[in-house]
Amino acid sequence: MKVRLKLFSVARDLAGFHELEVELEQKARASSVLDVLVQRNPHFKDWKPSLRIAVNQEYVHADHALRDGDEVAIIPPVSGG
Amino acid sequence: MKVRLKLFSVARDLAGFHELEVELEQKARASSVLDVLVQRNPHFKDWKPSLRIAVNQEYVHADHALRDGDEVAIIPPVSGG
Amino acid sequence: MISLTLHPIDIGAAINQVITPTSGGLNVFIGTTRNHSFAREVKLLEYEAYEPMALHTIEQIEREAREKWPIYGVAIVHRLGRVPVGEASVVIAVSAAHRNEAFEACRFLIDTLKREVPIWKREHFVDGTSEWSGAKPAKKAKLS
Amino acid sequence: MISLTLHPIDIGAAINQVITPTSGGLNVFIGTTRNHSFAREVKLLEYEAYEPMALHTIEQIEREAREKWPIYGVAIVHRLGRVPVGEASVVIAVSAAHRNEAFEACRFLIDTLKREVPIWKREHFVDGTSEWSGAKPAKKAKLS
Repeated sequence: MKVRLKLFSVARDLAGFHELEVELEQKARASSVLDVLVQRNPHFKDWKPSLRIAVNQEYVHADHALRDGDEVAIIPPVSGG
Repeated sequence: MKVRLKLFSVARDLAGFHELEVELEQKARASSVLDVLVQRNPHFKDWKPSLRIAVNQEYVHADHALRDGDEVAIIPPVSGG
Repeated sequence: MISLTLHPIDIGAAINQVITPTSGGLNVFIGTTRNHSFAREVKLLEYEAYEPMALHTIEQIEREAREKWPIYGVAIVHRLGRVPVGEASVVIAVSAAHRNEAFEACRFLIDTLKREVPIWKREHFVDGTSEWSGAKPAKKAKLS
Repeated sequence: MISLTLHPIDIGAAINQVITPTSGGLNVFIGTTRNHSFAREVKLLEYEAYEPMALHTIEQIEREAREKWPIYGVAIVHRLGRVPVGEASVVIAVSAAHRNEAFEACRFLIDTLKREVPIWKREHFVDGTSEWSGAKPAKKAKLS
């Protein structure tokens, strides 16, 4: 399946891109996109514990099952306000 | 001695005046002005427990010693804000 | 900035007064006239003050707040006279480096103002009657 | 009223939006850019958001606040892009019948916004450098 990956703030800087269409295996979980990012840049491994994942604009747990066409966002620690 | 008495809000309505120069005995206490008011209008007796007294614009206790020329204000329960 | 005014309060001006380059958070309390009081319809509120003592007491509570919290700017403006429904009777604005101090100091200031500052509110009801807010004698007085 | 804007926030408009004839108290929190961060001199802050999710998350926390407290009007405006020292990055205004609810709901809204809403702040320092606020990896990453 394909998901649309969106990165923000420090995650975008680390990855070097803001948006990317990613091909994942069937039965992929939210955490699968983090594995993809770690493969592309090993530094993501150190950030993993502080990154949250949102699917279709809702926070999800790492084991949330992804579906084809989902919008998956990597949310580094927020600092609005 | 003479003090300048000021009344506000419900105390003024009850007394029928806003300001009055009052002649008091030597060694008068802040509570003495309440006695004067009760003499003029017995209804003041029921209000006594909820009235505070300020001398020269500072809250004082009932036994505060007055001095000639003091400005003595009767402060009913406040309701600003 | 502490003031009593017979005119509508310029809320924006009070807020701008307290923003400093060192402040990161600002808390503002605004008291407005509402259209009811204990199920009775209110037309307007009318405030009177023992003015010099009110100013002096507000200065004291501002000083007290500054002793308790590291706050920067403080603006306290109270309106006197008639205040129609929907208009502000009091504005308190406090700035601090962080929001916690701004919130706590602002809350302290309005709570203390309402308890200590010699200002009184007369409620004018839609039915044409009016009375001093909360004015009840300790024992029930037979007011003529 | 919930909005994200690239322009200076009209604080007065946000406040006026939440005053209703039934409200007696209004609490407002305003976050402003301050000129230092951990002893470093700040020139400006730059905010970016995951905009649709930010709006959606702000709506959720407003709903949550309304479930917890009987509040009337709520305005939440967050500025994006560059915010110079002394200007507002966020304004939250809440009205209620009584001040306690207004204070508590406003505090809840800013605390929850800061924890949950996908908005990020980049600090631009006077020395010309810049960094994402509070961005540190769990283990120290060797960022090239």
